[in-house]
Amino acid sequence: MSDSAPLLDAHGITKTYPGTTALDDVHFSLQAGEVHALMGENGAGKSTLIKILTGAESRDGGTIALDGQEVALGSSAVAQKSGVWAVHQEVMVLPNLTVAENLLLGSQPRRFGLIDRKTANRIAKDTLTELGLDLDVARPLGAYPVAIRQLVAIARAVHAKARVLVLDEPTASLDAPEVERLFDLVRKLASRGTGIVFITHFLDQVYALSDRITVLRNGKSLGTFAASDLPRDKLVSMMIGKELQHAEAGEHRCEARAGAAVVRFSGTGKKGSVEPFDLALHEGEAVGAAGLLGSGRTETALLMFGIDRAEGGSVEVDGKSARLRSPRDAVRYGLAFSPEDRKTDAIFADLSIRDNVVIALQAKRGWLRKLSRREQQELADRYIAQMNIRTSDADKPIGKLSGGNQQKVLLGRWLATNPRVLILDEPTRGIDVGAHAEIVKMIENLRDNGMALYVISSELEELITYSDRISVMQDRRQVQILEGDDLTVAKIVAAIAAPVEKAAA
Amino acid sequence: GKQGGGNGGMTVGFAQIGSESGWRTAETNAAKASAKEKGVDLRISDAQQRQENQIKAIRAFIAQGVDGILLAPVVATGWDQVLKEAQAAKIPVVLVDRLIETSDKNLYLSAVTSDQVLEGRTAGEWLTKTVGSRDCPVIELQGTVGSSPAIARKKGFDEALAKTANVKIVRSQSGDFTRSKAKEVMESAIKAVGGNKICAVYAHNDDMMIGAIQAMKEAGLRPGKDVLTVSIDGVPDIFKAMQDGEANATVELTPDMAGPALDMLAAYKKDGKAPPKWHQTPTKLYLPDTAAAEYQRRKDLY
Amino acid sequence: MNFAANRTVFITLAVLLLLLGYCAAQFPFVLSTRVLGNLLTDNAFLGVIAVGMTVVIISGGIDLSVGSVLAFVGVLLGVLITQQGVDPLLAFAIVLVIGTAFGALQGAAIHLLGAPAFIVTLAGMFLLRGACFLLTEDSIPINHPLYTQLASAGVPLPGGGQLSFAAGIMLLIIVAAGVMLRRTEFGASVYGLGGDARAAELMGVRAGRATVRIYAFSGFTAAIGGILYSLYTSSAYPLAGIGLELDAIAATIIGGTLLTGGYGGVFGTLLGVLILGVIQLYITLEGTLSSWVAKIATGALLLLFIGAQRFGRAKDH
Amino acid sequence: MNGLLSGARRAWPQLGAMVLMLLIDWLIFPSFFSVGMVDGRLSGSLIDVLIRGTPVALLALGMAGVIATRGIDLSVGAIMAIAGAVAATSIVDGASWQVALLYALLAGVACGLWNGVLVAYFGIQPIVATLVLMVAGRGIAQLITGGQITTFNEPGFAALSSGTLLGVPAPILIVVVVAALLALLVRGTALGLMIEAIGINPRASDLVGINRKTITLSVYVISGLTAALAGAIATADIRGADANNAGLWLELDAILVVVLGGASLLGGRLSYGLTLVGAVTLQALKTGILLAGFPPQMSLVLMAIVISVLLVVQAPAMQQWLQRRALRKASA
Ligand SMILES: Nc1ncnc2c1ncn2[C@@H]1O[C@H](COP(=O)(O)OP(=O)(O)OP(=O)(O)O)[C@@H](O)[C@H]1O
Ligand SMILES: Nc1ncnc2c1ncn2[C@@H]1O[C@H](COP(=O)(O)OP(=O)(O)OP(=O)(O)O)[C@@H](O)[C@H]1O
Ligand SMILES: [Mg+2]
Ligand SMILES: [Mg+2]
Repeated sequence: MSDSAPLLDAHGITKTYPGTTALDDVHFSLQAGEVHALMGENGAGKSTLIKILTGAESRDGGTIALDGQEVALGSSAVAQKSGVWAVHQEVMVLPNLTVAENLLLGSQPRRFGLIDRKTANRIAKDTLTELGLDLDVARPLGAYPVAIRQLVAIARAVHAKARVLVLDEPTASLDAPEVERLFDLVRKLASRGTGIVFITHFLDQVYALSDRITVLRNGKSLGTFAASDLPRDKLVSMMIGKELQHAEAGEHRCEARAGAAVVRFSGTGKKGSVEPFDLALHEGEAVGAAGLLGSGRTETALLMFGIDRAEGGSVEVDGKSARLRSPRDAVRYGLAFSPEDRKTDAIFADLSIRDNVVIALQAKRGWLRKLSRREQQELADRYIAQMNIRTSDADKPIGKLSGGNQQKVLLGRWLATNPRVLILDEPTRGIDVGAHAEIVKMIENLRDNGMALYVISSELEELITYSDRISVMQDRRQVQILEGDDLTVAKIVAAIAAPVEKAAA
Repeated sequence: GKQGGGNGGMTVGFAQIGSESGWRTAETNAAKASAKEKGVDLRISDAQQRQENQIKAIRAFIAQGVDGILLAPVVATGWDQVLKEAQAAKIPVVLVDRLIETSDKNLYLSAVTSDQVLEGRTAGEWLTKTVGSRDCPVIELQGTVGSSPAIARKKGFDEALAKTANVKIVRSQSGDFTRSKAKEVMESAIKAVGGNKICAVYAHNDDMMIGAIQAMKEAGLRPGKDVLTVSIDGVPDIFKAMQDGEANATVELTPDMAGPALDMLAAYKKDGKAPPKWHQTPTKLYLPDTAAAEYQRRKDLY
Repeated sequence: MNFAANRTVFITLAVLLLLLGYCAAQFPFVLSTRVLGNLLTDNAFLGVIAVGMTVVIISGGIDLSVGSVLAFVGVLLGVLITQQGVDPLLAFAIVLVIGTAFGALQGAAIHLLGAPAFIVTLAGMFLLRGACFLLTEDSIPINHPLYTQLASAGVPLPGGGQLSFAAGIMLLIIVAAGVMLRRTEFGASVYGLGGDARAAELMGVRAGRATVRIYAFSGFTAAIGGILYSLYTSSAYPLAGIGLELDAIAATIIGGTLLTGGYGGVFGTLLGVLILGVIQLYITLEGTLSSWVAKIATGALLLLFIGAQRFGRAKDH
Repeated sequence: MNGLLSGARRAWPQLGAMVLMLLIDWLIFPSFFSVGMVDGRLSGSLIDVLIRGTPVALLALGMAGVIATRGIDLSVGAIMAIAGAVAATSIVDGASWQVALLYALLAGVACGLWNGVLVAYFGIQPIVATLVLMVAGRGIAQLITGGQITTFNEPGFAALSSGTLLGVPAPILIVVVVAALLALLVRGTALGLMIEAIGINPRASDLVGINRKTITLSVYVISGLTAALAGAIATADIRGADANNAGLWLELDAILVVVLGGASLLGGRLSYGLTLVGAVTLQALKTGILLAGFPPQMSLVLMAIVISVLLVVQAPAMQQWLQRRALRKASA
């Protein structure tokens, strides 16, 4: 494998943005049939590199060769013609088109020169079924959550029989079975000779899947290694430039906390969204939410925060009945919510990091009581430092940050409001190993300082480190609440998979 | 007085151009007034200066089966097809205010219009006569570029000026028939030409002249004295300006076009005899001497 | 996409029928094939232009130049046919090419400069309107026999009305555009660009090429609209079609297309055009409304309509 | 200081376009920049540009806020007509100029509320919502004036257009004060940030708890108010209310000005200073054409050509290209 000419060979890739050198003389080569992991901290330049490799971004210098032939990958269209496909970190699909159209855009089946919808839908259905997805292909893709959109984007490249497939953090919002399914697929593709570039922050996944690993730090490549020759510790210290301090992972607390209930949902639910559920969040308590993709965790959070209006049921805050009919109400009651779909639900791309940090607090204070310039700067600086956000200054538009760094800004945004109840949907999505531990620690600190948290995460290991109780969702229903000794990965997995009747009984 | 019982129950459609100016509204009001007086059920459609809307309106009138149609054409050409339809439905059409270009003059019954070229010429002749032999640089404020009154009134004025060498247009720009645009144009003309060098202003309508008068006053000129003014329409405000000595002349365009037209339709309906092809409304020049009386006479019509 | 779009179209259709019914209750002859045929004929050029506008708006853009293209095409036809003696068919071909090329040029400017479509086409609007005046200030009659033929050609309908040539062209273009939008890759990329331009580009849509084509198509339909308009009036007039772009935009949006792009379709636009036509018809027939009352009534009916449409849409949530 | 500088650097295409236009005017008309005092009043072509630009500048100041929320207000021209009609008729009915002005402004607020409610509370697309008033509004204005130009003679009201304070013509003063007040309103509070946030990502602004409805409503009210003020000035200018023509098509000019000021129609950027720069640019262009004395048939073509040139100069693609070149030069 390694003696044949590389499938894709990039030399001396350089990319400068105003104020940042994103890539500095980076080399990268990919063999046919290999899975090649690209590792690095948030903002190391991974996404930038793959954008350049797949024609989505122009480069300032360097050459790219396919099969030994130098190519000019001027646009995604050109790259895709040459068989180079990418699934980008910020999921790029067309929410207004149907699932089938998204899957087949550019290669729709025709009859008499016109698109044959029936056949298209059938092909789409078949392709997705093969990947284990059961979707209504005639529905707009926007009706599905991010994770599904991401899988459709992957299916798109699979269907096009990509020769080079780049996956930028494809597993960030997938649950364990989905990840397994994706891995099977990746292995299958690799065995057929597809070269796969894989970006993730999950070390387990890297070692489970990849043949070689290239490490980036600060826009420079530190070399390419065979996965078997590179021990974890070494990989991590190369990435972050120092030894990782291990968080006491897995040491969760077994006794539930005795604080007063801050907010209590009784019979809260909505037809077609989530069945009525009861849940109380107490001071100093973290409740985790576990479940498969589409089990309704996000929708539960939407109801809790008043984004979707609950039908029936009641909400009490501090024991008094409360009206939660909009996010504004929720904020007023001291709730905060960091959504999972960064791009559409959270980010003000053209606004500066500073503005993005202060905006929730500012909204809470009202427009008249403007935070002074100094207060704003202090807040921004505080979270840039605390979250280790990689940026030249707080004036940079958040849209120009790397994905992980955007996520950190968003967490900072809600912490700045000093909420009593914090709802986090996939808070560690796209966060690098170093920062991951920090964020877990931060959640624990917040909890210990009396905040009530509701945290949705697909990483069960992570979930049990900080959760006092875990609400298990199945089929848009809260089927069980685990606590105490039941907080083990095995028991959660069992609860997630239990037949509905049994769990309900 | 009443035109006998013959008109009772006559329904007439009026495809009016729009309501873009005070004069136009006066025309509409005059039409309404004379229809009421003559017992005609007048259906008015406002085309908002668009030919297609007028065509649509005529078709709707035809479908409605009116007894006659008045058309104030927004543009001279392009009426043959719809007029043929009216003819086929045996509905007589009378043009008001403007003539049309057509291959077949039988497509309309008659026309009640002024002669817009004559209006321009009258204005020009008054000016050349008034200045005599001294050199006279003139500022012209045109109407909306491409509109037929602007074209005709420019043509007539140019004809009159062609006969002398001493009266010359030094600047000709469009004031869009509006006061405010004309004021702006006049301001820059004063700057560019030099206020003291301007001898006269000619505006294609009175409204523009009123705007120009204000511009002149604000620039320290004395319109009506230092600078001669002549414009067209005869709206009340210009008579007031003449009364105040700020304007010199206006050429009247009577707004009562529909009255004679309705009479023709009534007569035609009664005995089927075609009226003469053109009823020309008088083109009359008004000077400050009669301004006070004219103002009183008009201020309620408008 | 389909379902939601259909839903809106149904509501729009229902409101149109209601409006027509109300109109017919007062003026029964409105339901004759003659009046209905006229409704199509009278609005054919607007319909054709609105189709191009719909495609542009679905792609997330806007084209303010259409009214000027219509006027310019008309004036050019007048100059070519009446003044230069060019054969009308050849003249049609020339103006179609010019209209399309002009649209393409605007599309290229929008893409290459990254400038907003609103402003680029606003400049286009000024440019062509000005160009009309340079060609002629006066209106020009066009009296070629072919014009007379085409202007009165049509398929007779029972009841004295007819489906005119112009109406036929409009329906043809609507169907063609519908097929283009729903059944070709180009159509998919139009929706794609409107949904999320950056994503569409990353998914392999060639944004530049598509943008050029989209505006070229709008230029093309505007040129056809210009031809139909010149047939309609058998003349050329440099002031024709002022404000027409707003009518086209209004028709498109009333027809259920979102101005923000990504959703909508041409059938809805046809309904939108007819709704504007019926509103105007009603006001003409009513005839006693003073011009200002007519304007207020138009606004009120527009509002009523949008309200009804929204109410209908809110209900199916 | 740093912020101011970086702001100016970002604004160079807009400032450049304005300077370019003024220089062209100066080439056409050599005494363009000479400003003198006539009757205790600043006078000169440059001053004319500023005065003439006031109605559109006022419209654009209101429009800028609307556009920043990703909206658009087509009705501002009609609101001008309504406000003018209200002012003129109330003066004719004997009201003092202060009362007339107050009525006009109230009419503008009412119109803005109407638009704002349709957009913010009924969720109607801004372009259609404001189209309703664009169509009906002129009718309302005609209804008020009876379709005639309502002329008045009230020096107090006329002073809105022709008066001066310390030699500065009133319209210029009004625009500057309004712009300053608006800037203070949005930048002295968090309103500006919230307006931009709404324009950039409406859903996210809901989720962070911004009161989107009220803020959206308020930008339309502000737009109505500035349009009414523009209408009052235009009416004062000709000492009459011309319901048919006041503000006709000026909504397009106002939008053009906002864009010439560097804002995106996709919302998210709000700068009153740059809006004024855009207004001066456009008016300098128009005045230049008038001063040059071209035949009127050519003015539109000229205008189109100049706007196209300005577009190219300001185009993001052009700026990026220049920026990249500068970067390369710096690194070389
Ligand atoms: N459009 C842009 N303009 C300016 N700077 C940018 C832009 N895109 C990326 N950058 C900068 O380039 C650097 C590398 O970003 P990149 O997205 O490649 O990081 P990454 O390795 O993918 O990080 P993550 O793990 O967080 O996704 C970052 O400092 C980022 O701020
Ligand atoms: N695997 C799937 N197949 C089909 N539909 C799905 C799937 N996953 C999610 N959906 C759809 O997504 C919608 C909402 O899911 P929701 O976002 O509430 O799930 P979730 O538990 O929050 O998932 P996630 O882990 O991605 O956050 C549901 O309406 C469901 O139809
Ligand atoms: Mg990344
Ligand atoms: Mg979710």
